[in-house]
Formats: sequence, structure tokens, C-alpha cells
Amino acid sequence: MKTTRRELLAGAAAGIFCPALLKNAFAADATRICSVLSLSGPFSSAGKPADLGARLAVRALASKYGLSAEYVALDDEGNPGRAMPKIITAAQREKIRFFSGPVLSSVGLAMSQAVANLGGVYVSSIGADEVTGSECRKSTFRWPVPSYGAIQQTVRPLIGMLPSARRWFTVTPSYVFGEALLRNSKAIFKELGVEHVGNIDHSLTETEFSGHITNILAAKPDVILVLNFGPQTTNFLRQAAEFGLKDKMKILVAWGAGLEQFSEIGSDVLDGVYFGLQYWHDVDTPKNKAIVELFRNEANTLPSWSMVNLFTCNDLLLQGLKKAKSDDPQEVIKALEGLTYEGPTGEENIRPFDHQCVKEYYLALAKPASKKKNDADFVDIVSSGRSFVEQAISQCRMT
Amino acid sequence: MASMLLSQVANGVGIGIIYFMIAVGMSITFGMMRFLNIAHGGFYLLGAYVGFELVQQTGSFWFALVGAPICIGLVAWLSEPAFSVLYRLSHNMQILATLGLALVIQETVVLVWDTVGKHVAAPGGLVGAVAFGDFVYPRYRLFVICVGVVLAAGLWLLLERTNYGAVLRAGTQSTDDIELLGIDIRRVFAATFGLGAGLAGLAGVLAAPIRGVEPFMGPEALAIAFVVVVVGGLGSFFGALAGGLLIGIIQSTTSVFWPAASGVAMYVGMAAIMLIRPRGLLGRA
Amino acid sequence: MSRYGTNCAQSTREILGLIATVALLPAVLPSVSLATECVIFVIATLGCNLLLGRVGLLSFGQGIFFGAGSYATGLAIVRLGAGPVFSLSAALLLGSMVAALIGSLAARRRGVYFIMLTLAFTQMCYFLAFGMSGVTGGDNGLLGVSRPPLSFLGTTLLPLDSDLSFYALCSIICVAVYALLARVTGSPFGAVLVAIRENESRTFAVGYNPLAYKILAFVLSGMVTAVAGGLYAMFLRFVPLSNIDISMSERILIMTMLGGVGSLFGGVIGAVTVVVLSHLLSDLWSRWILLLGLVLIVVAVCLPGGLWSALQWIATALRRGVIGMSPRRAHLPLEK
Amino acid sequence: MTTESSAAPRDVVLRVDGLSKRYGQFAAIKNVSFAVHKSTVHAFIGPNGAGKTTLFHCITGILRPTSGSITLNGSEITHLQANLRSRMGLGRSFQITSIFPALSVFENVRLAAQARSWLRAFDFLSDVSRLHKSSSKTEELLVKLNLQGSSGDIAGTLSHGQQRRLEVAMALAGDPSILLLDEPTAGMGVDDIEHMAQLIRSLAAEITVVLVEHNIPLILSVSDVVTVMNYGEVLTQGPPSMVTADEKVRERYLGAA
Repeated sequence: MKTTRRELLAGAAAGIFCPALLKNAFAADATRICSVLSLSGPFSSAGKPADLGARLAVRALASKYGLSAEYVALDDEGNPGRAMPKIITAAQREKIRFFSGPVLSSVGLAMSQAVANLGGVYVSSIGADEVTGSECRKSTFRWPVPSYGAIQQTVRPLIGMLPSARRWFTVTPSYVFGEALLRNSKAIFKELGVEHVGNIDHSLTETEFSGHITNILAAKPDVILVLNFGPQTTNFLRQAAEFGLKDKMKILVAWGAGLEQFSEIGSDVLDGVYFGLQYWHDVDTPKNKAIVELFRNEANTLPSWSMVNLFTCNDLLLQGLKKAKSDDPQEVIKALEGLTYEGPTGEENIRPFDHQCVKEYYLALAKPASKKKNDADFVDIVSSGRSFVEQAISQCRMT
Repeated sequence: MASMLLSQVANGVGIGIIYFMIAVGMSITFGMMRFLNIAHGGFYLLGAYVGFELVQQTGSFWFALVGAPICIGLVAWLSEPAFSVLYRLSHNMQILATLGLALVIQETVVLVWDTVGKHVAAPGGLVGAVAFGDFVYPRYRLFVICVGVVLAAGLWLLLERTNYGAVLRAGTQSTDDIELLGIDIRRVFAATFGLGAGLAGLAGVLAAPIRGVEPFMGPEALAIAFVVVVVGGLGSFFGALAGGLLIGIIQSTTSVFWPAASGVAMYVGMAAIMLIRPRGLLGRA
Repeated sequence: MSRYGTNCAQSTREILGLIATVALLPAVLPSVSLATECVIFVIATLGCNLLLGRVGLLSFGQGIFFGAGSYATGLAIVRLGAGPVFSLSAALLLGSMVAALIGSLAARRRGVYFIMLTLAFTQMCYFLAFGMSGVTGGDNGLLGVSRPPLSFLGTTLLPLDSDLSFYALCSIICVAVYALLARVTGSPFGAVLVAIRENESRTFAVGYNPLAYKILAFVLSGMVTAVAGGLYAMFLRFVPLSNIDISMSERILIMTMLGGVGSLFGGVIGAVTVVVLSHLLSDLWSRWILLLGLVLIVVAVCLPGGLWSALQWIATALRRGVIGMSPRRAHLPLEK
Repeated sequence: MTTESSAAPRDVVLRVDGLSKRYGQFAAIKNVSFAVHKSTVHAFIGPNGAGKTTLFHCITGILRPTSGSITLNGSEITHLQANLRSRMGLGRSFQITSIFPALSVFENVRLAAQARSWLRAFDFLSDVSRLHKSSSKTEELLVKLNLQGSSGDIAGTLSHGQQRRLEVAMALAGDPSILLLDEPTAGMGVDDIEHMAQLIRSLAAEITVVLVEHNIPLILSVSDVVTVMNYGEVLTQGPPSMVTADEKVRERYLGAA
């Protein structure tokens, strides 16, 4: 015990000083790109692949663009309260100005504010409307399609494909993002004259949906629109399959998490469910082919949405640095505004007025295990398109 | 409305039976050893993962259903002497130590199986739902209820009709008396600990096809076990059964009347019960 | 001298030690913000120590007070444009009211039942903060909390925008809270709190009403913890929902118990250790929580007095080594 | 309110009227009445389960009686909380030693003395060492109970006899007008018992003492009045000489004595 205790203290003392010294030692002229991700805690299932994508982008693309950049991963522990001090410290200690991430929208909104305060640039990987809406900022950009486009590109085409399905039921997690998805869906229901026969608000910590499913069965809808995401969607689909919902109605998951989620759920449960997707590895674009190739060679894996999301966020930061020919955040912001680039979903561009990237959103249909061409061939893309809030009705007022 | 309520009650029973299995071990361990085990959720977690692994290796859910709980129970039984160090600590320190252990178990699971959740399919014969008129219920959940009922009956027989059960019941009253009878109390402790852990492991396997398997499901199981144990009465077998079913039904019925509150309803229920009946529903005065 | 009643000389020594620690932290640690976080959590552990160390109440409700303080301060700044004194007073007030309410219900039960009640209240308050998203921002958090300068009659005394000046404010409050709580522990009131921990029914028979004392201890603890929460809101410049959830309670408890509850200074050690180590370890290895878990087990089993008792043990050993004799009987505050 | 017939002589300190405590069908005490006079030693004896301790708990406020009334120094206290009774001058010791084991002997007694002034007891800013009044009171009591030598010791480390004395010191620290001692000599050695007997006698000069005891010789030597209880009822009461002469008592309780 005695020695352990002393060693512990000595180790702690050494631990306090060493990283600071080490970091200072090679604080050369490399630009640091910091991705804030949930590497521990309940959301690390999305954080770990994101980390892979973020890392790969800096490793593979920096030299290609002729930049000297270094990747720094910051663990937000799935908790904005824990993430912010780390970001502030990283900015102070290591002079980091370029940020991307995270997994959770609550972390992302706070990050957007924090990075603005410390005079950096932030490319966001979250879907909350506020990032390029009411909380938009000069220093914040965002790659993924927010809730508006996600609903426009899933609910609208599916209503077109299933003209006889007139009764829709929604399942919403009761918090800001879920409510935004629901608001957008209701607008479309109203516009197209579809009957909204019921909605279930459930808490963000819900894992047991059997009670809700009984309610859904009682309402006899034609389509269930699932507006939650991640592990909750997984649980919901599993339990819906258990109750035989899939035989009685269609299920649409507006905000699908992609490949990792599909392999976790398995094709027997997935079969016949519609998913809205930000990215799919089979999409035929030049950039995507290069990405699939890169991930296969460098990480021996197929790229998933979590990976490519962060990969692209960091790619954008690097492209901004390259175009600005400077690591002054103000220059980089100028370089990114209005940028048109080759993106994973085709040619994409960044709108100057709200810093939102304009890209595709996909509607996919999961297929049975028997029809899969390979292990990862879970879905077929059935439609795709781009929908974004017009400048006239945008809540973004950038100062 | 009535049939809706009925089906929610049926759902509640299905969930409640699993809650009972998680909680009963914790309750007995506390009643006998005065040991407050925050790491109890870890047995549930390990049960689910060992079950997953056994399904992967053997391809049979049935094998996992039997094998995983035995595996968890054995490990707990063998490692009980290590846990006994904690019995003499104050409750506060037990909480600190077992909180640490729960974190260690969770992170070890992440190291071994990674953070992405796993899928365990229900066995072939139990896929799908049965319909009784308007009322639909999944076959697999019916099976879970049956297992739960058989298990509860078996446990009851064990407690009421066997020597070990008599010792166990006496032990939750006073361990001194058992020692006076010349019974080696440490062996009783180890067996009890192993039994409780095995039951939590069984709950983990049974819940896997419904809830999936992921590394962060321990704390939720723990929170539920805690609530069930306190509502039912610490150290009481029937308390755990009544508490489990009650919490399951509360959760499931609030999801009809006030869906957003179903997560917090059990805590409100617990606080109310504790302020009215300090020792829980069936706790000793 | 009893080892529970802190006498004046001892508490003066501890306060000097705290001032030295607070002055050294920004120099020793890699950044001022890390030091600020340490000092804020020191305040929170002091509040927890009062309940856990003195009265022996292990409360999972500290996160409620912390969160209530955060929201009170955050809302005062965002909605009312108030200054730091008013905003932190709002935290103090809300914290003490919430603590009085929760204390008066939970303190009626003892042991495991008490713990479970505090846990239940934490869940309910989390749900409340989550549900009142119009006020608290819900899961998105309360954004746009600024750090208004400390001013008096229109003249700015201390601008809090810079990290160092904000650190100074936190440090001053931290030392003041420590001095206050040291007084409380050494007071007749503090003596009754310890008596309740030792033997509640005897305390009752001797003529005290334990419930009243427990509620008052709750109020004091709630006030202190809420001020820490308020400072944290200003530090982060926003209030995350996680400030009020169960993990916050757990974090404050872990810091307090790791440091040791035998002395108020234990909390200082615990908070600094956990904040600094979690920063450094999480940078190095994303499974660092495994190590934290191991540390908790080791401390609970081998060092029930926490790191504070280990330090005392080392200090005594050194003194013995230097002087060659034992000037005072070393006590390792072992658990009964 | 007590009836007119029980109009008390001036020197009655504690009056119990028709007190009963039932648990469902079972009555732990039935219709017990008695009066304790000032500066006397009043002892309760009876076999185990006779209801002595229940009676004690009802008087001190740990239990609520089912019916009947308790009057202390002329004011009714039947439904008062235990801590308030203590402030009204009712001191007690416990059958199973109840002290603050981890605190010093001095601190144990000082805490009890401090409770006398309830404003002081809520004082959370001044230092304990500045409480001169309760400190001097404590020192006085430690001398009285022959504990001055172990003033700084941790109470939990004292011998059993010392702990029993410490309990009495704590009970006296509240300046009680009446002191209830629940088996003060339980588990004590012969020498300690003699000390305790002397102490009780000396106390009776200033205050009133009520005690429950099993040690018959002690009771006979120290008490002025003895109440004999059986099955929750008062069997008989009177001076020791009268009680020992009573046939019923000899038969039921004193046995061959």
C-alpha cells in the first residue's frame, strides 16, 4: 500500500506536467484540427466511428492539400457540461482554433457559442435546426441536412409512393430536435391532406416501447413515422417487430443512423422499413468512390454515416485552410462562405447567408436478408433530393 | 379504453417479471449481508453479453439462456470471498467501492465487445405475436412471463421448502442466529450472492431480444432494481416480486395517459410509497 | 481536542493551505480554465462534505442544488441582464429554497431509504428541468450566459471577461465559503450535526430536534452548492441540462468521498484530483473511466478516510522521520 | 385535562393518569396511574414484559400512549415531542447504553448541556470553545460522576460501567427536575453498582429520580416508593418495606426472597 500510494502521487504530479511539456515540445507550425466526440459514455457507439473518419480526413487529406495539420480528438463524455471546459482548456493551452463535431446536438449548440467566443472556426456535424437557424453564427458551418430537409426528403416522397396510405402516426422524443422534426412533418401532412392520427411523445431515456406500441395498434395507422434516433430507434424497431407491427403498416425512420445501426439491428427486423439517410456508401459519385476506396485501404472498413460526417467536416476545414492560404480563422471563414466543392453526395456548396452546406438527403428501403448482395447491403436508395429553408423564411440573422 | 388498459397491464407484467429477476438478488444480498451492491447492474450486463457470445458460438438461444446465468452465478459464487471484504465497510464506502466496480465492469465490456450494440434474435419458434381478438401480444414476451412465473414459484419453493431456504430466511433476520446453529455463514453468503447474480444474468439474457445488448445498460438496470427493492421492501422476496410487477405496470400505464412522464413515474411512485410506508410494501417493520 | 471539532488554529492553517493551493493552481495547471473548474468543484464538495462528513447523510441530491444554482444565475443574466452579485444571490436563494423543500422530505428517512429518496428527487428535478424547456432550454441547454462585470454604482470593479479575473472571483468565493463552513463545523450547531451522525435517537433524547438540524444542514449545503452551480454557469457561459442530472450528483459525491470526509480540506483534494485527472486521462485513453473505477475501489477498501487521510499519514511519517520521535499521536481516521 | 379528583398536592413532579398502550389486541400497559413526588426516588420493578420499559417510553415521548395523560410539573405533556420534554426538565438514560461513541467524554456531556439553551444550539458561527456556561457545567458533572480523569477519551473506549455513568451525566446535563433511569446498573460490576447506589442517593437530595431496575437489593436500599408491575398493570405500590411484605408480590415476583 505504502509504495502504491506514493507512486500514485508521483504519477499524478508527473501527469500534470508532462502533457503540457510534450505538447509544447512539438508545437511547431502544424495547424491543429480538433474534433469533439463522445469517446466514452453512452454515446460512444457513434463517437468511435466518427473519430475514425475525423482522423482519416486529417491524415489523408492534409498532405494532399499541401497543408501541415495535426488531428486532436477531444472526448466530450456525452455531456456538454464536461465538453465545454475541455474545449476552453484546449483553446487556451494548445491554441486550437479549428473545431468539428460532435455527436450530440446539445454539445454542438454550446460548442458553436464557445468557438465563436474564442475566435475560431467550427464545422458542425449535428442536425439541430438552430445551428444554421436561430443560433447561427459567423464562425459556424454545418455539413449535414437539418430536420427540415430530412422530413422534406422522406415524408413527401413516401406519401407520393404510397398514395393509399392516408393515416400517419408519429413517434417523437420530447425534446427540441424531435419537436422540430414533428413540426416539419405536420406541415407536410397538412399540405398534402394526409391524416395525422396520433403522436407519442416519449422521454429521451425511454427504452421500453411496448406500452406505446399498444397505443399505436389501437390507432390503426397506415404509416408510423419514427422521429427518434440512435439507440431509441433500434429499440423501437426491435419491439415493433416483436408486436408484428411491420405486417400491418409501413414504418419510416426519418433520421436513420446508417450502417452501424443496420448491422446492430439485423436484416430480419429491418426488412421493409424505410429510412432517411444522410449518406450511403453505395452512392455513385466521384468523391464517394474515393472515400470508400480510402476507408478500405486505410481502415479496412466500409465508411458509415458517422465516419463520413466527421470526415467531411474536417475536409471542409482543410479546404478552407487551403483556399485561405492562412490559418487566420477570419480568412478561413471567408474562404468557406459560398464554397462549391466535390462532396460525398455529389457537387455540394455552402450557402453564404446561413453557412449551411447544400447536399442530398436519401430515402432508402431495407431489403430482406435473402436479397442482400453482401453483408453491408442492407438498403436500396429509392429517392433523393435537396431541400433547405429559403433565406426569406430562415431564422438566421448573422451579425 | 378498458381493453387498452388491460393490454398495458399485460405489458407491465411482462416488463415487471424481468425487473423482479434483476431486483431479487440485490434485495436478498442486502437483507442478508447488509451489502449494498451498486455493481448489481453489472451482472445483468454481463449476462446479456455472455448470452450474446454463447448464441454466436453455439447458434442456440436455448443454450445461452441456460448457460449464461449459470456462468454468471458461478463467477459470482467463486468471487464472493473477494466481495466479503466489502461487507464490513460502511454503506457509504460500499456504495463508493461498488460504484467503482460497476464502472470497471462497463468499461471492460467496452474493451472486449466494443461500444456498438449487439443483436440477439429471439429463437425461431417465438418470433411474432399472438392475437386474442383485438389484443396482440408478442410470443416471446409470453415466454418471458412463463419463465418468470416458473422461476418465482421455484424460488418460493426453494425458500419455503428447503433447508437452504430456511437458513436464508433466518439469515435476513439475523445472521448471528445462523452461526449459533453451527452453519458456516460464509458458504450461505457465497451461495446467496451467486444465486442473486445468476438471476440478474438470466434477466440480461431474457431481455436481450427485446432491448438489445449494449455496454451502457447497467445503470438503467441498477436504477430499476433499486426502485423495485425499495418499493417492495429491502430483503423481502415477495416485496421484490410485488415491486417489480408494480413498477412495470406503472411504467406501462403512464405511457398511455402521460407518455412523456413514463420515465419519471416510477420515481414519483417510489417517493410517494416511501413517504407513506417507510419500509416499502412488504418490508419488515 | 476532539478530532471532529475543528479548532481555530487548525482551521486557520487549513484556510492558509487553501489560499496557497488556489494561488498555485493556475501556475501549476496547463490552463486557467482548468484551475477555475477545480475551484468551482471545490466549492461544490464543501457543500457535500457538510452533509456527508458532518451529518453522515449521503445525498444523491447535490446535483439538484448545483443545477438550480446554474439555472438561477443563468436566467438572471440572460433574462434580466443582472450583474454577478444579483445572479449569484439568486442562485443562493433558489438553492436554499429547493434544499429546504427536499431536505424536509428526505431527511425524515434514514440510511438506504434516505439515499433512495434523494435519488428519486434528482430524477424528478431532472425531468422538471427537461420538461420546462421554455425556461431552461431543455436538452439544448440555456445558451448565451455572459459574464457581466462586477460593478458598484456604475463603476466597474472587476471585469470578469478575462479568465484570470473570473478565476480570482471564484477563488475569493471559494475561500470565503471554506472559512464560513469551517466556522460552522466548529460551532455549537456543527457539534449537534456530528452528534446526529453518531447517535440520532440520543440527540433527540438530549433535547435537540434532529430533523430541524438536518434541514438546516441541507439548506446550508444547498446554498453553497448552488453558488458553485451559478459560477459554473458563468464559467461555461451556458447551462447544460447535465448540470442537474444524476451524473452531476455522482461526480460531486465521488470527489467528496475520494478526498475524504474527515476534514473539509479532503474535499479540496478530492475535487482537484478528479478534475485534473479526468482532463488528463481522458486525453490519453478514452477508457480512462476504468482507471477511475479502480481508484474508487482501492480508496473505499484501503483508505476509507480518503486521500486526505493518506496525506496526513504521510505528513506524520515525515515528521517522525525528521524529528525522530512522534510529537503527537497520528490518527488514521478509520471508519468505525 | 385531568379530573378534579386528581388535584395534585403541590409537590407532585410527575403524574400519570390511566395510561394505556395497546398494540392491536395486546395491551402493553393497562390503565396505569401513579404520582411521583418531589425529591423522592421512585422505583419500578416487575418481571420482564411487565410493561416497565413501555411505560418509560411513553413518559419520555418515544412512544405515544393509546389513552391516558402524563403531567410534568403541572403541565400536560402527553403528546409533546421527546426533545421538548427534555427541555422541560425530563432527563433520561437508556436501557441499552446510548452515547456518542466517537466523541470525547467531555463532548458527550457538553452536547447535552448545550441543548439547554436552544438559541445557542442553533448558533452556527461562534466557536464551541467559547461556550463557557456549558463547559463549566460539563466539568462539574464529570467530577460528580467521577469521570474527570477520562474527560478527553473517546467515549466508545470507556468501560461499561463508565459508559453507564456517562449516560447519567448526559441526562443530568440538561438540568432535569426529574431523572428517569432505565436499568442504570445493567451489566455493571459489584463496585460500580455501589457507586451508582451512592450517586442515586445523592441525587435525590436535589432532584426527583424514577428508575426501572432488576437489582432488588439496590432498589430496596435507595428508593422511597416502589411500584410493582405485572402484565402491564400496577400490582401494588408503596414504601419498600410495605412492598416486600405484600403477599402477592412475594409470590409473583420476589419468589423465594
